[in-house]
Amino acid sequence: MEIINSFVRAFQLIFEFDKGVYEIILLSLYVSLSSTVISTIMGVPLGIFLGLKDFRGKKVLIRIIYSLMSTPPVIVGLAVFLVIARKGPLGFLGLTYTPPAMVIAQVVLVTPIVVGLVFNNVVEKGSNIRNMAFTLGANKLQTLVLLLNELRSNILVAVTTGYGRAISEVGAVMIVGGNIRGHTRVMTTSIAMLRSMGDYETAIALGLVLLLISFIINSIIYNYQRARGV
Amino acid sequence: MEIINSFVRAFQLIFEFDKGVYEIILLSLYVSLSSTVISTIMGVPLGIFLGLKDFRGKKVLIRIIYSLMSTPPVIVGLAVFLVIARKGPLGFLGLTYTPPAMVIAQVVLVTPIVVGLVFNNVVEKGSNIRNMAFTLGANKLQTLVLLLNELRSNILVAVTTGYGRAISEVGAVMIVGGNIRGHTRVMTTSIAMLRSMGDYETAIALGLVLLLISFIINSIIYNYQRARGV
Amino acid sequence: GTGSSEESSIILATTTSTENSGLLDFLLPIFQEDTGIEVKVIAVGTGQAIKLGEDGEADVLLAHAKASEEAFVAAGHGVERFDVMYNDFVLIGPDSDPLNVKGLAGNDIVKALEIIKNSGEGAFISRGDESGTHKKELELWAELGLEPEGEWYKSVGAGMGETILMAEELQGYTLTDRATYLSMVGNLDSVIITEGDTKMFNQYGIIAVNPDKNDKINNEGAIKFIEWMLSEKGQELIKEFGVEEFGDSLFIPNAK
Amino acid sequence: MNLSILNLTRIYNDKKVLDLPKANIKSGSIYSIIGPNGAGKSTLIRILAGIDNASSGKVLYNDSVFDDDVRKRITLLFQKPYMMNLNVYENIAYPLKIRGFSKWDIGSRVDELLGILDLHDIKSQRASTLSGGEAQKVALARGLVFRPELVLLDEPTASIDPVSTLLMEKLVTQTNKNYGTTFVWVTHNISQARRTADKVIFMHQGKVVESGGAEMVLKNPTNEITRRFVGGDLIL
Amino acid sequence: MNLSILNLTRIYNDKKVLDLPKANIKSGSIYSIIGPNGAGKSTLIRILAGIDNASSGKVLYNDSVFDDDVRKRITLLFQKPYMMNLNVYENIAYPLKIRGFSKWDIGSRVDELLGILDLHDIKSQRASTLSGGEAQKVALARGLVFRPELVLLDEPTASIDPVSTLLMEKLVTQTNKNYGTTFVWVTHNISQARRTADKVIFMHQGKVVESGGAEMVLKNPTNEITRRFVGGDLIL
Ligand SMILES: Nc1ncnc2c1ncn2[C@@H]1O[C@H](COP(=O)(O)OP(=O)(O)OP(=O)(O)O)[C@@H](O)[C@H]1O
Ligand SMILES: Nc1ncnc2c1ncn2[C@@H]1O[C@H](COP(=O)(O)OP(=O)(O)OP(=O)(O)O)[C@@H](O)[C@H]1O
Ligand SMILES: [Mg+2]
Ligand SMILES: [Mg+2]
Repeated sequence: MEIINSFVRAFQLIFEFDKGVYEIILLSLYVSLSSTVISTIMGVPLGIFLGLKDFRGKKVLIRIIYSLMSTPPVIVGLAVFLVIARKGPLGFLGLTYTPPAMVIAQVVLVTPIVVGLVFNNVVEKGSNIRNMAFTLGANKLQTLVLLLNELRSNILVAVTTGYGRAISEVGAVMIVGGNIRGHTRVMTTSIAMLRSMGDYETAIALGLVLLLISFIINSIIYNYQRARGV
Repeated sequence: MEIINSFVRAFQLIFEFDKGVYEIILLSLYVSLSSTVISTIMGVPLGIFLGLKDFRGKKVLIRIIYSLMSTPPVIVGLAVFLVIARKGPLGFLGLTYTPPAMVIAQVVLVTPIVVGLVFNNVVEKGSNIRNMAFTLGANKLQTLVLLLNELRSNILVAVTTGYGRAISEVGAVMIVGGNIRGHTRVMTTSIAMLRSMGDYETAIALGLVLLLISFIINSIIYNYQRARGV
Repeated sequence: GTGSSEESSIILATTTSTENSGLLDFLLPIFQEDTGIEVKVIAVGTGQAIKLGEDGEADVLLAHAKASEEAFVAAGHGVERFDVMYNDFVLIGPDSDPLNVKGLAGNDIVKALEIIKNSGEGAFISRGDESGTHKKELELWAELGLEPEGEWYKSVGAGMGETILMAEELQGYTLTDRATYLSMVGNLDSVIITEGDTKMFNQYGIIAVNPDKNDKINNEGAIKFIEWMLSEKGQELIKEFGVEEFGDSLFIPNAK
Repeated sequence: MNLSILNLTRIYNDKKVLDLPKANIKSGSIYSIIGPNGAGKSTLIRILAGIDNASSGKVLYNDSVFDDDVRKRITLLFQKPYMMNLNVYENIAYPLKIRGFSKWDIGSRVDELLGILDLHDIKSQRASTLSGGEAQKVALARGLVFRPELVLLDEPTASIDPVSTLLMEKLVTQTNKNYGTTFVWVTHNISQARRTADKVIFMHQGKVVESGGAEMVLKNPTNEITRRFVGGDLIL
Repeated sequence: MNLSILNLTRIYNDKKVLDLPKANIKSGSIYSIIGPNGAGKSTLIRILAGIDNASSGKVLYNDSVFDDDVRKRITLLFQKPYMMNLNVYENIAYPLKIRGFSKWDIGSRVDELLGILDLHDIKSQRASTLSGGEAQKVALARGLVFRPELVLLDEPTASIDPVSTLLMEKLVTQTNKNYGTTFVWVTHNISQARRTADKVIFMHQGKVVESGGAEMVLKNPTNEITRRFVGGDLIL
């Protein structure tokens, strides 16, 4: 029953055009998509590099990255907080309780996931592609572009997984963002707050809105991907 | 500095043999490993099945699974709570605020991750393996065993990613477990609680212990895997 | 009724202040020794604590939002509400007190809030989560006859501890119960700016959840717990708590 | 095993890559399927093996439709064989293992094949590190070890050196003689067809353009396209 | 492009799969490398192409060590070619595209090769769906389209039908004649070596056991093993 009410409430929330809710949804998307994009830009090349190059200490590095995939968001939030806090080394930037801080924290959280998953796919299929590019005369950049193209369905899964982590986590954004109404309140922090206020219905409704958005984003990405013939 | 202190504190925590901390660590491991094992048992065959079979509505199902990878733990916790609550449909089982409830919530959270990642690998490499098994006369079960064996490094990454989610999430276990000291308090809920009390040092120390454990578990798994020659 | 396996334990839904301050850690082992009943503590926001009571997910509530608690009993969710103890709210802020609130307002909390509001550069951090503390804060603004809104007023929707930490980081002011503040004081630079106003009285009540809600509720245990808390021994222990560490009681027992 | 093929087609996008109104495979014979690249040879034998679906039509195996029982008596050697992440010995032993053979039986059968195909030196090597030709030899051994009634071969000697090619051909003809195994063998090597086949099927653009006794098709092709293929200067 | 090979070895685990004290490849010639499966042929040409590392020794390319400049003038056709997830035309055009050729130049060069290899019908087909032989043809076109000075071929006609095999051989000999391209061609097809090669290198167990003019090695092999390979009854 509570669940059914929540569905009804979810649609109300969407069609109600409640400005507050829309702001929250938009900020959520802004923060998670920004951090996913940044993590992708940093993590995909790193994953490819690790997948193709051999060097001393690589094995340990890989295990560290896999371990970082299990870092609790609260810890990431805390670590980032201590760095950007008023008394921290980057305190002069005044980043605490701002959306950029939330993006930074999520980047720290999501990048290991992207690196770890991309790495694994590159180990398997990357060397064939790299060797082909190598023998056809491609330079480093061209090889990278080719790898991105050929592995795009794998990269997409890695990025989707990372995005899933970003949009759904609450621990990190809560600490560095502070859930300030009208400033840094996002869907997950709202959900946590509503929950702690005992308003399960609206909490679940917001959760459903979030899932709906994820579904739409996934559908867009996979349609685009299929249109390119994968 | 705070970070350095935390490292010191982390080692103290480990060697201090504080019974309370050990209980918390053990319960964390018990809950996350149980839920990962259950998610693996359910999710791996499902991912393999989805990767090999074609049926109507499969595409939508896949997108739903990818979307479920982005479900906020708080929502999963809440949904599970409403089902197992005293007045919920499974209330008679008396599961609220018990470790089994935490396992259930994490299974709901982790299974889509395992299914989604396994699915993707099976789509790519599964049909070659399946075809070979098919032509050599393997039955369904033997084919499944073979797929598990041949794809074990991919499955391992999927399971590691799922485990990473389980051990690090706080939203779901907090709601269904309640962070009851001596009963359902785990590392992440302790960390969240310590953090909200401003005790950053112990919070980070516990976080480091958690990462160390993840690192050890990863190393064991990957050594085992390498011993089998992958 | 109660299942035999549940007889030895009850679920207490309470606000974070009672758990984080260490009061329950102090009391509950003694209670268990006396009665054999184990108390499982779910420390959540006041809103959720009351919701857990309404849904029959907890056996007994210990909260500090008198109006909501009375409404809870009036609606039949609880049996009866008893006063247990009180502490008080304090306004905390940066050590430097840049707005000189302390100097200008003395112990007048309403005046203090007015100064913060009018300064144009101060920051007030509100819990914004409909907790007991938040409701108290709204009462005080209502007395000033104004709606707190604007850049200076940050509604953070968080627990007490987190709100204090944010005030500390933002060099702002916030209203907190004394127990939570004292339990965190070692990790803080913020100091008490305003205290002692009679308006800042913070009453805790205890209520047994209506056992008719479902057959899992351990009403017997809940009643034993309430009786114990209200007993001379319970009240004495509450008074004792904190004296050693902070030099003064954190909670003042006042059962009738 | 007798096969009868009826109205079999396979369509990709809008391209009909296979179109066989009627064809038969007679038990106990060795068939060579030859024809240009893209003629539909692999497509045909993949459908016969049950790992690809026809767009229409049907195939009967000893008058029965494809089922699990039929499947276990057939095997297919792929153009690009998949090697399990095990060593060579274990790869070859696999079909026997899943059929519950004893360790001793497995050992003797596998050793026999290792000997015939000259694979003893690499029997403990991880199969994924094999050279191209080595992998094809292992795949042949793995396919024959459980003595299927029908063996479908997709260019099994494409990367095999001449000496080993003869070994493999001998293994196939011997197996055919000893156990009455039916072989359907896709090859681009006309001399190989000559050496091994009882019957030859020539395919072109999805159709069978000529078929019959090996002597007849290879020596006196009636069809123009076949002639171009098997004509003197093309016996490579 | 002249190659000089000095003390080249490759060791896997404890097995020396390649061991060449000294060898030379002369610019403008076509070399056939023949020898049994596992002889180290693929290993050798992968090292020459720079995609595998020797365990010891070195190779000089026109007296220079392998560097980016050398690399861009060499290509290698793999035993199992990788096809990009693009169509056939785009696969062949790729090496020109990354070299910044104009659309028009790309079009004319690619079309020419599509014509020579009879690939026009499938030029818009996604390369991952090609038949085994079609993929090898496309890989050859892709390797030659940018006119490298040295082309290393690893059994490029293994899955090719006889008619197309002749087309490909002709393309190689023509390219050699027109542009002076050096070819090092691994094959198991002795007649193919006879038809195309200026020089033949015979490998066995990682070593060169015989090499020299094609006529000489193939007609009058001095070595016993070579004789077994190229002897009359083995011209398959
Ligand atoms: N998925 C696909 N989509 C489109 N066309 C396909 C697909 N798969 C195969 N084809 C086409 O079907 C035709 C027949 O392919 P098949 O693999 O059966 O040829 P083949 O006779 O085995 O050729 P080869 O001798 O080169 O192995 C080829 O032209 C191929 O390009
Ligand atoms: N990673 C590896 N580990 C162990 N042995 C290997 C590895 N890679 C190759 N080899 C071995 O090295 C030897 C030479 O392999 P190579 O691929 O060069 O042979 P080849 O002459 O090309 O054979 P083919 O004609 O079958 O293609 C083979 O015996 C092979 O099994
Ligand atoms: Mg084929
Ligand atoms: Mg080779």
